[in-house]
Amino acid sequence: MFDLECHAAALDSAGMAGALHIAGKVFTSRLMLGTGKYRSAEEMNAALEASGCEIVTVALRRIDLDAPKRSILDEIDWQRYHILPNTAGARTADEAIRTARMARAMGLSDWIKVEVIPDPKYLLPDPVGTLEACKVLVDEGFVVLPYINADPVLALKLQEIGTATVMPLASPIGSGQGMKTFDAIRIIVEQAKVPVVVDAGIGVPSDAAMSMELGASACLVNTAIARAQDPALMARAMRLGVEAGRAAYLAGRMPVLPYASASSPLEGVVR
Amino acid sequence: MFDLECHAAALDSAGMAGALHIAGKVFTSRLMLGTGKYRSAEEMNAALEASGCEIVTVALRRIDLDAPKRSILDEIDWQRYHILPNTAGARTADEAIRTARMARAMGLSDWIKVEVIPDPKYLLPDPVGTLEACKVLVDEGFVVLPYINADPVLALKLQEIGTATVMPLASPIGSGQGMKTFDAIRIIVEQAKVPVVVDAGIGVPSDAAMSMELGASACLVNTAIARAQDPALMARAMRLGVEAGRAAYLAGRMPVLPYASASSPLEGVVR
Amino acid sequence: MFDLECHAAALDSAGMAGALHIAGKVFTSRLMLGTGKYRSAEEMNAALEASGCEIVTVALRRIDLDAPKRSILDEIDWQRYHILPNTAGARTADEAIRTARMARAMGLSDWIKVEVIPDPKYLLPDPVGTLEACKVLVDEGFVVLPYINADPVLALKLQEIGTATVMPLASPIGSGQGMKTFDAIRIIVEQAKVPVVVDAGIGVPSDAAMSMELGASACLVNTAIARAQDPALMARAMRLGVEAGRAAYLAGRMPVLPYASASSPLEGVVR
Amino acid sequence: MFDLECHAAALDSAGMAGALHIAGKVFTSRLMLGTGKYRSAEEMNAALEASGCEIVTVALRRIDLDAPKRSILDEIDWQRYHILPNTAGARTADEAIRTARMARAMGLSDWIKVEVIPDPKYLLPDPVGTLEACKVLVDEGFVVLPYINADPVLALKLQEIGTATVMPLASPIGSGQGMKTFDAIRIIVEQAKVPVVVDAGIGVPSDAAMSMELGASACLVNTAIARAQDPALMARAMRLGVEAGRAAYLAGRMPVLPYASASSPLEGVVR
Amino acid sequence: MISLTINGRDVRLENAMTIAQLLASKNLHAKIVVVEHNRQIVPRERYDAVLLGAGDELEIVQMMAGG
Amino acid sequence: MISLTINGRDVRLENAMTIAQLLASKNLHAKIVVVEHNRQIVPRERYDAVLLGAGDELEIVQMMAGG
Amino acid sequence: MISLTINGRDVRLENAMTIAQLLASKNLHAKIVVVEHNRQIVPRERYDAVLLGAGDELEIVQMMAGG
Amino acid sequence: MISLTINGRDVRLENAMTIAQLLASKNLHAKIVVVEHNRQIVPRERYDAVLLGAGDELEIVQMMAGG
Repeated sequence: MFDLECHAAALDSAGMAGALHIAGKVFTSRLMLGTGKYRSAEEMNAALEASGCEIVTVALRRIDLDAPKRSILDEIDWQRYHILPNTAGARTADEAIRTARMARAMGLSDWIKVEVIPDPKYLLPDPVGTLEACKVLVDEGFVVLPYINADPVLALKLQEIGTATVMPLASPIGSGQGMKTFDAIRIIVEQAKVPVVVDAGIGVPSDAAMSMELGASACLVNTAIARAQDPALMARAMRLGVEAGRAAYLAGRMPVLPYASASSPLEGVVR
Repeated sequence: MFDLECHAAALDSAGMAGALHIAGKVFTSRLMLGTGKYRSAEEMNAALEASGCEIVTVALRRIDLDAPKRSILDEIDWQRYHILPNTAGARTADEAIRTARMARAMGLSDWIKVEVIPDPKYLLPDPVGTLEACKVLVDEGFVVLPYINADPVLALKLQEIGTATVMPLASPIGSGQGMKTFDAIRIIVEQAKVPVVVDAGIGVPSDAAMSMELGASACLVNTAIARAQDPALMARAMRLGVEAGRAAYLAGRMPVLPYASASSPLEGVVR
Repeated sequence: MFDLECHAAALDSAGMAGALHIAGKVFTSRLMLGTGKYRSAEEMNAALEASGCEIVTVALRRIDLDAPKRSILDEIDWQRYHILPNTAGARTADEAIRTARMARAMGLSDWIKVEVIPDPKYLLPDPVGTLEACKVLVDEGFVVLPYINADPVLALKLQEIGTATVMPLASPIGSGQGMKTFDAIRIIVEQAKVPVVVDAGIGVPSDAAMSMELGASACLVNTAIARAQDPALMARAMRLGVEAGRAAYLAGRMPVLPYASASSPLEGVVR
Repeated sequence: MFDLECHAAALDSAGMAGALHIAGKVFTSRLMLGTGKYRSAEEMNAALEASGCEIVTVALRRIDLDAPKRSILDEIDWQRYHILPNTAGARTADEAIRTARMARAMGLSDWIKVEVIPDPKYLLPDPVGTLEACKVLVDEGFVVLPYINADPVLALKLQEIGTATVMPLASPIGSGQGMKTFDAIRIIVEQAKVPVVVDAGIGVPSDAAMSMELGASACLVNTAIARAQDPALMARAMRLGVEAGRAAYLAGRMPVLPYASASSPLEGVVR
Repeated sequence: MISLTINGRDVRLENAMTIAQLLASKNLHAKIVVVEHNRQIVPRERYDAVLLGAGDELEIVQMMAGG
Repeated sequence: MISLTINGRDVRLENAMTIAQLLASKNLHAKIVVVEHNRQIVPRERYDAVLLGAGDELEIVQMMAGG
Repeated sequence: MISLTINGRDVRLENAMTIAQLLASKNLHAKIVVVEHNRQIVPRERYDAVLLGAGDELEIVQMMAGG
Repeated sequence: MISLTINGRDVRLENAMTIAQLLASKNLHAKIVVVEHNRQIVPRERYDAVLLGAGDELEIVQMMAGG
């Protein structure tokens, strides 16, 4: 079977491979997983395992004092996975900032995935509120990973103020519609100096592979795995898709031709 | 790293995995490779190795008696790979039949990839000539794998006369345009009782993954690997893409939703 | 408002316009209508009127002797519209030939739209049966307009045996999925010496416009008009869409650019 | 031929038609034209005429005192067309505001198309700078038409602060790539309370028709007409495309079906 | 009593009749139908001449709305 | 009797208590929660020191599964 | 000799002159231009009144074809 | 002198020879070629037996890289 270690070695010797670097941390996996919407903690952990992921996202929520639910921290091995709290639920910059501060006070991480989402139907992020929240949080020393619509100008502004990544969406969160923003993400990648993490809307591994083929640095997937019939197997599929796309990016794809080009020799045909 | 053997085992125990069966032969790889257009025999062999493929296609050509070239059989390990000769160059059913008979006389295989291609610009196959050639060759005991446009009715007719597979094209041969015939291939897969092998036009692993997610049984790739900047690495990428798509097909994808669906809980937000 | 007569005159003076010629007949409209699936004869006639069409398709069916329905010929002005009977319902070449002969015996026309459709779910035509039926009917002196999948090689074969047009489908009949076969139709148009009529699957005027922009000679629309909420208005919309696409084809579109190109002057900006 | 007056009357009686209302002004045309990039003033005026447009955009530029060029106002009939100055060239909110004030001082109009574009390669607008400029200009009593990326949240914010329209792009300015932002524009239209004008990237009439079918209120076209081989004819084509799309929107399109649905009756087939 | 097949259904006619008589009995105008008699299309001018016999297969068709 | 707001709901406490006492009464481990007291985050080492008063606003949050 | 900046370029005027005089000297009609004087837009009726001075910044713009 | 066609080209052989002799003269191994003699495929075991004659049409093919 395909030996990934050899593969990585080969790539390294060619100076091409390189791991994913975010804010000084080094990751060998380029697939991040959300932890929401799993049918059970068992299914979630099997999926995390199968995905090979190193970064997982979590949300911050009030405890119901009358009927406390288990924290996600009771369910996953937070020594093993790098925890990336998000500000999901925040509709404004202020709410996102408040959530980020509470998340950091948990003591696990000063990383924060900034989501400022006023709209409940399409869950699309607010470019202005996101930029505002990120400015404050970067100043406060957070490692900021903003979730954004696939807007190349906004992505540039964010990297200029010091966010650690940009996380443009492929299509609406949880929709599984795939790479609807293909062209915009291509431009974002072309201009980016920080890692581009394609987040939201990925439905199948071909979507993830397509992101990576474009030159994205990583993908974040949640619903497509949690809501697959077999989440662990889909997690493996996503892992393979991300690796496939990354390898293709490094391998340098053939040009797209308007016409056909024979694979077999044209001369020497028996007639 | 992801252990494919465990994976296969897990799938088998779930009764889902299953290998690829063509005409009584069993293959664990679902990626077939063409041998044309490589820059060197070394690059080709490295790509074959990295791809994990078990079936390779070759063409039949006149020997130039004044300056004989090495046969492909001198360059690949034909004990290791199952040889699938094609009828490339044939413009009519008769030419394809003649080529097929010569290919079988080589003594390596009674498999034949039938190509009847009158048009040199787009290299699109002739549905009528292909059906005619396949009828004769099936009657003569060949294992027939016809290369066709993505025409669901033709695919049905071919499986009815006894071809071992159908091989619809994704887009013109060697164009790298990807899954232009997505919808038609979905219908072909839905109706197929023989393996559907997506052939021609695959440019990147996401194309291969998409084919497999649709339920295709295998992919055949040539130009996208041979003409990548790093063919061996692209071969690995294609392998991963095919495996990703197959795993996703087995895992059962989430439904595509017209709207968004939050990944984090809606209740308990701090406000 | 836009004066079509002036328009046509302008085009003619430029030697560009030209009407649609099929088998020696001249048509100024490039939109053909099917007559099926209307809610009432009134709605149908309003739609025919609004569409500006000159050619309408009809089917041949057994009369129910116990409860005869009105013939379509009682409902439309068949002096005004050129009647194009189809062989809908035929699953084989023989059935299509038989239907064509009965249609001609009606005495209205020796035109026949050949449909050979074995599959009831996607209603996709049989390339081999269609070619076979067309050969016989061309020999018998019919003006033959074959309905086909968007297969460029088949289209060439049909024009070679003498069909008056080729009628490739955009997507499955009555699906309204639009121009799924865009790339194949582009190739068909490029190779065609007879008019290419895009038939089946057109859902909105942009689909029709796209067909014409590609260089198709005409469109045939049925369900998209008959099943619109306001069929007469949709008929007008389709007419405008066809005219828009035709005019754009004649006007010569701008090239598609990978980047942007400013519309306002770059120099002289106040800063 | 199709009588637009009758059409409008019919629509009005159904209460459906309605003209385009922007800031209290009423327009019967839903196609706006840019005036840049024409080969000559004659070609431009012929195109304006053929397009039926009532609103044209112009830019503000320094006069070259050594070699003054003719003002656009010397070339078009600015009594006939409603002039919409833009802030093209502005890279920041401040520059856009300054340009807007100068444009208003010209005395023709207090309308302003706000463009804040920092990036010269893709010419994509800055969401934050655009919002900032629009706030100031709305306060100063301008009728503000902001050019934006197809960001539904930004579009909502702009309409909330009182812009007269929103003008999302289809694809990069002058690229002719068409409706790359189809899905986002659908959401913008769904949420809009002000007219949505699709601007930038329209290459052919089918793009314009598609915009209108989605429910956009109008389209703005420049390069696709100015750079067509025959601009006046392409202007007519765009006009027809816009009218086709608008009529289709009002007519209520058929649903898209996953399968086929026969146009001819299923019963009574001769067999 | 004559048994024959019309449009795929078994039909019994009381008396021997021509195609023309059959059409008239059903109020069908010759001009809008086509008749196939034992797989042969019958020209309209021969509707008077063709007498229907036992076991005959008859198809009577017309144009209908279709796409 | 002290009335205050915890996680957006009105709550009455029988006795005055510290944050640490409140958490203990609910079987919540300090390590997995964050507490905001009148919009100020309270460092864990101060849970013992902060006495809850009438009208206070308290937020007690934890990490949950999310995307 | 007066040095000033017009449309971003250094310009020297022989004599002191008003905006109106400058425009006239360049054959520019007041109606089709807008003039900004030291970042302030000058109403057309004041073109006669504003005398250009050393170091002034002037912008003279017009409408051009654009998209 | 024998004139024949090999792989579409006119060829002259000095002497009469068998297929086996021809292949040997060209250093071609029988195992990697297929030979068609006047449109009939020749089994390898008969290469020794088939003598080439004037006007014969011969095809000698091998497997090549292809897609």
